[in-house]
Amino acid sequence: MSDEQFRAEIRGWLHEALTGPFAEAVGTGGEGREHEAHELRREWERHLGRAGWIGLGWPSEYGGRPATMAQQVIYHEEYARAGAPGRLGHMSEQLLGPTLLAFGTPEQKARFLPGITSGEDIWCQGYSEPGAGSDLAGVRTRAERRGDSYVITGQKVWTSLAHLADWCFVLCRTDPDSTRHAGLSYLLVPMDQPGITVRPITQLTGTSEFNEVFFDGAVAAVEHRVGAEGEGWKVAMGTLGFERGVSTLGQQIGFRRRLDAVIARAHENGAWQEPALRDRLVEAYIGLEVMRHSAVRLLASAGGGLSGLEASISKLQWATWNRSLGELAVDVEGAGALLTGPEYELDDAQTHFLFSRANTIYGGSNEIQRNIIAERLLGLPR
Amino acid sequence: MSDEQFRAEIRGWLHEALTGPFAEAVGTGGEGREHEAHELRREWERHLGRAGWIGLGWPSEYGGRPATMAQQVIYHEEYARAGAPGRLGHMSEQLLGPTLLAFGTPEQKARFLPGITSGEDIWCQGYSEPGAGSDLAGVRTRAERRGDSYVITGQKVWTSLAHLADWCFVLCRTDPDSTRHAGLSYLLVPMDQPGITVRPITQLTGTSEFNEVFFDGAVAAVEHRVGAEGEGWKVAMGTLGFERGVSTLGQQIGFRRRLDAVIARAHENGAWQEPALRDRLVEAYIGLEVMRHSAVRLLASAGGGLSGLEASISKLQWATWNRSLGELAVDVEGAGALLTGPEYELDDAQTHFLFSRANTIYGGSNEIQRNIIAERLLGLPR
Amino acid sequence: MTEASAAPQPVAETLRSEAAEELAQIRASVVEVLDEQADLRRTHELMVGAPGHDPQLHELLTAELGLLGLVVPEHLGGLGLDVPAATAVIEELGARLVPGALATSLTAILAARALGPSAEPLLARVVAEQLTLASALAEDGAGWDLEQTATRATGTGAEWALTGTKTLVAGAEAARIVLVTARDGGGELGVYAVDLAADGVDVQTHMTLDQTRRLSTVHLREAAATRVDAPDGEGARVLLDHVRAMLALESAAAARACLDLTVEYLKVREQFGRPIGSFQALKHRCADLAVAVAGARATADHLVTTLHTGAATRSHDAALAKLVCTDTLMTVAAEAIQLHGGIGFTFEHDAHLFFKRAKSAQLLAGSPATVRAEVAALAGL
Amino acid sequence: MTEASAAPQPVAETLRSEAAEELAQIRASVVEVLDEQADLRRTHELMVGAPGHDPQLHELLTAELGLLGLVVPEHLGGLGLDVPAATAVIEELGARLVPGALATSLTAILAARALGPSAEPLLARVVAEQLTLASALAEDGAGWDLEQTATRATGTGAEWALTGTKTLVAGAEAARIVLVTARDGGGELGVYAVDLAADGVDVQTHMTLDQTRRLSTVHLREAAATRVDAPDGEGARVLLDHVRAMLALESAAAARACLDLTVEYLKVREQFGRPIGSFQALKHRCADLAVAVAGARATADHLVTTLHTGAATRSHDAALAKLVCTDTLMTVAAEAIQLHGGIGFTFEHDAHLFFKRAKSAQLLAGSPATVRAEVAALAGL
Repeated sequence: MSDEQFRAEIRGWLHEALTGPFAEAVGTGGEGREHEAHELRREWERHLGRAGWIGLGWPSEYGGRPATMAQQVIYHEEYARAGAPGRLGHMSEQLLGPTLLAFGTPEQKARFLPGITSGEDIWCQGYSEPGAGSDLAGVRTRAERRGDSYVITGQKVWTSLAHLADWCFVLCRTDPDSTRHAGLSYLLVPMDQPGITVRPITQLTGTSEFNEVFFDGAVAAVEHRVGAEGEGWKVAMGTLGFERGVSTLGQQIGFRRRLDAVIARAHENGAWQEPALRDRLVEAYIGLEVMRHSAVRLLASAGGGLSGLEASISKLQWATWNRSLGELAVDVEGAGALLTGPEYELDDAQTHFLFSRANTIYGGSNEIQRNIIAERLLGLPR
Repeated sequence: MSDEQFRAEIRGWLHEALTGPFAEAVGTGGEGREHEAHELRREWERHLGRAGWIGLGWPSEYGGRPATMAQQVIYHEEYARAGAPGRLGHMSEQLLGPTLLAFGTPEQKARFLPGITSGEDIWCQGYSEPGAGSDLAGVRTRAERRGDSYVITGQKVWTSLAHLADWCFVLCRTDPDSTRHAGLSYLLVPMDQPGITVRPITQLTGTSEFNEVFFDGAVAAVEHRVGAEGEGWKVAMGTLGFERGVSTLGQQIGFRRRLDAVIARAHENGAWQEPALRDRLVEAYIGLEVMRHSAVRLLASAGGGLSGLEASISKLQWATWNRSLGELAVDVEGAGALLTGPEYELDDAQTHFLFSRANTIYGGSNEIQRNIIAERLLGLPR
Repeated sequence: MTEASAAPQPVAETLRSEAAEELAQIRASVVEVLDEQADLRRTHELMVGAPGHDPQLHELLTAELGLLGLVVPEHLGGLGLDVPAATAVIEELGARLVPGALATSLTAILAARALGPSAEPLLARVVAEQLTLASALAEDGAGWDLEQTATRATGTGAEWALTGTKTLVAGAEAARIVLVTARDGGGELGVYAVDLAADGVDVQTHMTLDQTRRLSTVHLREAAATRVDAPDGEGARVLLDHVRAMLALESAAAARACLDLTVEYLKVREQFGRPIGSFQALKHRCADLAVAVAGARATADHLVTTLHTGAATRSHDAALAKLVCTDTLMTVAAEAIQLHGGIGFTFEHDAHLFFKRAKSAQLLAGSPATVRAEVAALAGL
Repeated sequence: MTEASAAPQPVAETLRSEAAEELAQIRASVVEVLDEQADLRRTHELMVGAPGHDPQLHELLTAELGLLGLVVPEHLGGLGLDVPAATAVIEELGARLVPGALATSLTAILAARALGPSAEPLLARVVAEQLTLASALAEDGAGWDLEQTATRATGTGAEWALTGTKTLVAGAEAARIVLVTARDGGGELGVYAVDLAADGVDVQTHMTLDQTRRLSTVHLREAAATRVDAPDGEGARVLLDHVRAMLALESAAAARACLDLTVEYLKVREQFGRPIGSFQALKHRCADLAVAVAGARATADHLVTTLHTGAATRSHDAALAKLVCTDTLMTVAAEAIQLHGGIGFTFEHDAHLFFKRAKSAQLLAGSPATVRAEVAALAGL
């Protein structure tokens, strides 16, 4: 299939789905809107899965669909362009799937991948802990082996979708005497069990995207450990590396839509006539162009997957850019942006302004990315 | 004498001197122009000294003149406003004089202060060393005691006026086994002796303000050691603290003159019509206002002398501000600013652009000032 | 060009030492009350519910500490203190992001003081009846551009009737009297006092992005009013300058409080086995924030001196301080969230209160770009 | 609104693998020569003396490596390589701040290529006679605003005479032919080739702030010229875009070189008993520089693809890359001086060469503000 045919197919499919049964889902679940329309979006995952749009480039035996790197990029572009709903399956498809493909046993792949490609199973990520933040090696959640099971005690935080998820991939300390990177293991834990409590975290937006997850005697099967005992660090770092570049270009389409909306608003309300605001809007446009060219260049050289280093540069760029655009969106509105709905309902500009503060913190803060770039790209001493 | 009378007196005196015998000296020797008009400026020092304008607020027995803090500020304001020459006696009056007043023996004061207030003796500062930079405790120049003398071996760098100076105040390591802050002594060394070689450093402006000074068996009398042997660090830090606040307001008048000139130029050549440049000019104006209010506030609370902390804030502010204005001056000129005289003679904008890069490096770099503010003002851990 | 402001400045106006001591006492007693009744935990509770402010605190500060009479001249029934007493209280309220009409009351009182004899009856009434105040300048489309004021005042002499709609009014939800800018039949701009309980007045209070500062729309339909300013056409500008002064003083104080809480966090929070405040990159950023806060503090102090001495540079100084202090608060608050990491993104934490307050302070009473252009014009650049 | 540029972009145009290998070989052979003959030490020597560039290096690169014919089509006597071969050489020259007319020659040749058949006679002559080139667009007062071009071309068909003064011409001190923008009797803007040795031509070369790039004033008084562009009125824009491309490519490469030398210094230089590159504040600043350099690199690469494929976005992409790459070089070079400390302030050190080059790259061919406004207009914002 040519790239043009592929684009026509996904575009056509999205158009049909989103003007038909899922029309209400358009625009839901984006950044800062994770709390929206859960039921509908869960159904959307299954709909995507049934149509074969999950697991592009994965082996067919697990429900994947052959697709070139260019086609994967096209898929993400069209997905963003159509305003399709934020993916509940993001963690499943972008993080866990590639990890299992790389580190999982044949049994684990057969057991878990079809649930991902069908859109049936929703996964959440159990990495961050209170008090550890960006320092993943500071994990203190313990998993004690008892026969064929691990018994897990501890607390994770910043776990998005935990209240909806069927499973969680959890980084635990299996060797109680270990410190830092050693002695960690990577466990797949079913969420529906008595030893797990999920508590939503209310964010500064007043809504909840993230959760705290408490493990108090939760159980995971030993056969659901990915990688060897004590090698969890390696597996987890592999997963981080799998935040793949192909979604980057799709993300940029979303950024462009947002920038266009802010610029259009500035023309509409006269803010464009204000040189200082216009200058910031042009700066945002230029910044996005730079990111676009950077992404194309990285993908061309990396063959579709970003290395950790390239991912660090890309993360630092887009997080900082999007945060600036969020503030600009409100400044373009002017003082009128200070009013909200009666229950603190936020409009797009307000949501963008507030939620984008998280961009530079989650998924490795700007500070962590700078450390990585300085030490690993530039070779500056620790 | 009222402040108004004092202002009238210094203003009248400067006007007479600078329209008369020293008319040619107006505007010489400023930042980046230290290499200009040495003979005339040396004569100017003596002229200032004879008229009693050096050592304001110092005891009369050493040639000083009583003056309130407000009068000292007025003096610096009027000096800057008149475009009087850059002071060859800056180090002597602002750094060494206060140090001797605080730490010197009665004999040292009687021996050296009158030479400063008369404008006769020029002093230079021997602190920085190659390879040590802003790390003053890294001093490696050694002084070995032999009878009534110290014999000095080592190298200092960034010594302005060394080729003109009669004396140098030098931080040396008198205890060869010591490290860091311990074992240093503060010696007064005559420059006119065989063991001293001065080599000018050519700067990126193509001119030389600074020198390297090589000590190879240079001799200083033990009686010319300020403070006890091994206590040089304390004395030197005292000197740094003496970069007194009263000159700060005078400096601001100079900044204002420069900013006004750049703004006038922008109006003249149309750069003011360019919103981005206008915005930067207004930003510079605002920055200067903030510095002015800061200085007034600090002086009011500190009674005229800045503590090390306040000096750090002030240094970081003005160095960064002036560096930005230097770039702005060239940007206002536009591409025409790319042409120089046939021997790389620089105009005001070009000199400002290039020389101001030193502001954020010398006298404690921005980085050092930030360390000081973070640790000593905010109490953040080392 | 900027010769006027380059002229020699007196070394900072210092208060007589008795006055300074009195001021310190007032600040201390206000701080004592606020630390007990109005810390950030309390602000957190108040801002999400109704009425959005604390009537008991209000009562305590007005009835017991006499805040409304603080800077009202003695012959009008007040305590007769100088400007710095009121601005000190505004700072302390600002540092704690206290919601309600306390700061707006003091601000309107300071403005009324500056309006001269014509405002004396209002000041006397404020003290006698313990009335709280707010100021209403903005209108839809026009924002805070005084030239575009469309609210109309009809009548003559003592009795006026106002018609128009004022937007984005801070403090109106808790105030009794609002100072309103309006234009009379001859097109002259003036300042009028309107009783919010009067006929023809409708106040609609909104939830706001900055939850610590609710904003109201005030509809006026032939509402009874008294003119407060002298007929010299300067009154509206006086009022605007004071509103900007309030935002500046609040923001300078809030920026410092926000930096303090961030620095304290960095000292105790550990990562990679050491306090994160020991990481040099964070230290340097905090140092830059400290420099910015010191600068904001200095421009705010200078503005207090200007208001105190009645200097002619009031509009310039108020605009400049508003710009510098609110931008500083935004910088500090944004860094506070970042430096706190995930916890700074939670609703429960205080960082976002400063962040949201910063945006409202930046956008109210003229956007940064507008105010910057005004500063340039007022400085004669 | 920005839909055009939001349209799906092909994943970066990659060269055929044979072409890629050929390109790598050319770059390697140029690098070998430059590393030996034209490192920064050599630039340091050349820039302070006469003639300000290195005729021997010129000879070596043109006569032995055939640089002038590199991208000239084979039927015109050249080697017939594609755009990326020339841009690779411009980058390598830029990374070393090599003075003279090598980069300006390649730039003018690329522009001539893009002008189509009308420029073929010139290209053939360039190869046959080994002529070096420069481009002259700016005029006093007008700068690089093509609309304001006042230089006049009189004549018709093959023979033209130019009168006017071009300023701030890079490379003219070492070039034989200058491409000049001028307006004919009908007011149409065109590109003309002028032999600098011809009658009526006077070149006055100046010392420059950026000592690695001398600039000349070219006086033309009835100077003989040939028209190079097709009469479609687009030629001058093509030339300007290529001059901007040169500045962009040079700057992106120089920014990387400057960052590299700074990072190397930070690794070896010790203070307070450890390499200063281990201080986190400096590391984070270097990381930000690395991100900026990567961005500049990407926009420059994209521009090469645009020039290579003849895409319609040439003016937009050239303006954007010029802006981003020169600003990045300025940021990196300014930080290089600061991070080197005192030594970075000496004439002997290389940091200031990059710093001065950055300012000339920013101000030549349109100031940042001008170019930014152009980008906005070209993007349809």
